[in-house]
Amino acid sequence: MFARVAQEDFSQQALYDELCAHDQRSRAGAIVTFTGRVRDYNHAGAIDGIELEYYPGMTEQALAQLIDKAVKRFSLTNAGIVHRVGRLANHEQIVWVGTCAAHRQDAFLAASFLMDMLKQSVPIWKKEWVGEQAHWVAAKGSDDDAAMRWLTEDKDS
Amino acid sequence: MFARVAQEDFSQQALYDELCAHDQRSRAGAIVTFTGRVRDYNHAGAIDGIELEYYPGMTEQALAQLIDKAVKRFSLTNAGIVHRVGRLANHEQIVWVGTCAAHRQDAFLAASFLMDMLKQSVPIWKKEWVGEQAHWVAAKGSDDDAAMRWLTEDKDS
Amino acid sequence: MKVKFFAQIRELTGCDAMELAVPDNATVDGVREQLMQQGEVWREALSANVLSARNQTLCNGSTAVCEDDEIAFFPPVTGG
Amino acid sequence: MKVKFFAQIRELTGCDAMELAVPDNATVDGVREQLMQQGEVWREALSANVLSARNQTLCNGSTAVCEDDEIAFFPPVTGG
Repeated sequence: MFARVAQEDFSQQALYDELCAHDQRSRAGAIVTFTGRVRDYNHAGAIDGIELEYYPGMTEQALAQLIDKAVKRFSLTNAGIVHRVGRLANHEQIVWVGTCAAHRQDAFLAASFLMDMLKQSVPIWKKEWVGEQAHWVAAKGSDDDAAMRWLTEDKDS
Repeated sequence: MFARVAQEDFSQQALYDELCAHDQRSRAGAIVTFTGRVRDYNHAGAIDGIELEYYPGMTEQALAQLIDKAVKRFSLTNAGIVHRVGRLANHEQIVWVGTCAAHRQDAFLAASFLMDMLKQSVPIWKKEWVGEQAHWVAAKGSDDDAAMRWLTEDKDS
Repeated sequence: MKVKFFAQIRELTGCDAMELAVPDNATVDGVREQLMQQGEVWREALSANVLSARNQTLCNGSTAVCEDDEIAFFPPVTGG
Repeated sequence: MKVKFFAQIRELTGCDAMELAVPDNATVDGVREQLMQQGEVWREALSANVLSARNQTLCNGSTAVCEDDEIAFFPPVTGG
């Protein structure tokens, strides 16, 4: 399992290899990866990249706890997450999530879960640049709803 | 978009790069990949690899149609699929699916859809080897159920 | 017409493809019935849960076929 | 105690961290109230939808705090 905050870009192949090399039983039948990239627009028009602020110490810890939770909840054989911070240009990679499981449904659900919960519980804040101006992005209700889906299931069980 | 049948192994990085290079608008915010590998066991115990038979011509066509359907249904900016055939050892890569979309939910749903439908509608047949003996794998009811989820939604809409 | 067989059906019958003459107004089920006349092993191979394709597209038993078609019979698929 | 601020709150107040003396039996809401006394800009920054963490774990307003704690205030998160 790994959970990292990084300034520098990451390699798809290196992360995939790291995920599979530490797969608990080397027998995962299913591997899902999610990659988030900077979109070149927002609801109002074109943007010129973003900037991500984080809380050193707490952010790493929150990512690690999230991975731990996903591994237990979905019986994963491994999982990893890397989130970049700092200034990122349009189309750059922001976040990578990888999950290994015996069966595909668990791997898909766990990767969705990680992204939904990340967007609600990990201390990272996004600014969007337009020319020389930067504006903080407001939290989205749809992200709360996505996370609520998992939290509600928790209560039911 | 790409849909291929291959004897040889595939590279995660090469397929990811191919997917993103041909991304319609180069602006996909979300990329999901699924990789299926040979498990070293089945319900009865250990196995020694698998063998995949296909229908040259029809298999490629079925994969291409599936990709086309997923792109339309989930507003993808690109998608690809590669399925290996022939004899594969335990832990080898079998299948790769990749989806690009503006938003993560579409990318996740489309990748799930592709795998569920592939397991129901693409002419590929699997044998499992145990020592010198090989047995054809029976189609799973759970795979039918997974595909039915999408087909039922089709009818509703 | 060309008829192809895959997986268990190919193995049981020992045949991966054959040329078959079919009557006018034949259907996929008619072709299947005709093949099953060829012997016990054919009956066994084609009486189970069998899918069919006409010209490389999935079809059902009532689909009409003609001399130029490529028809295939195979078990439920198990890829992925 | 150490208090940290992030994102909009950090920018509005021009402060990323400070040392603060708090009374016995203080809570996170008490700390926030105390900070808001520092002026209009503090009131504005901390009266909106603000999350808090005690020793790098999310907490709510009624959480008790002590001198050795690290408390943080920040807006709803927007990573991913």
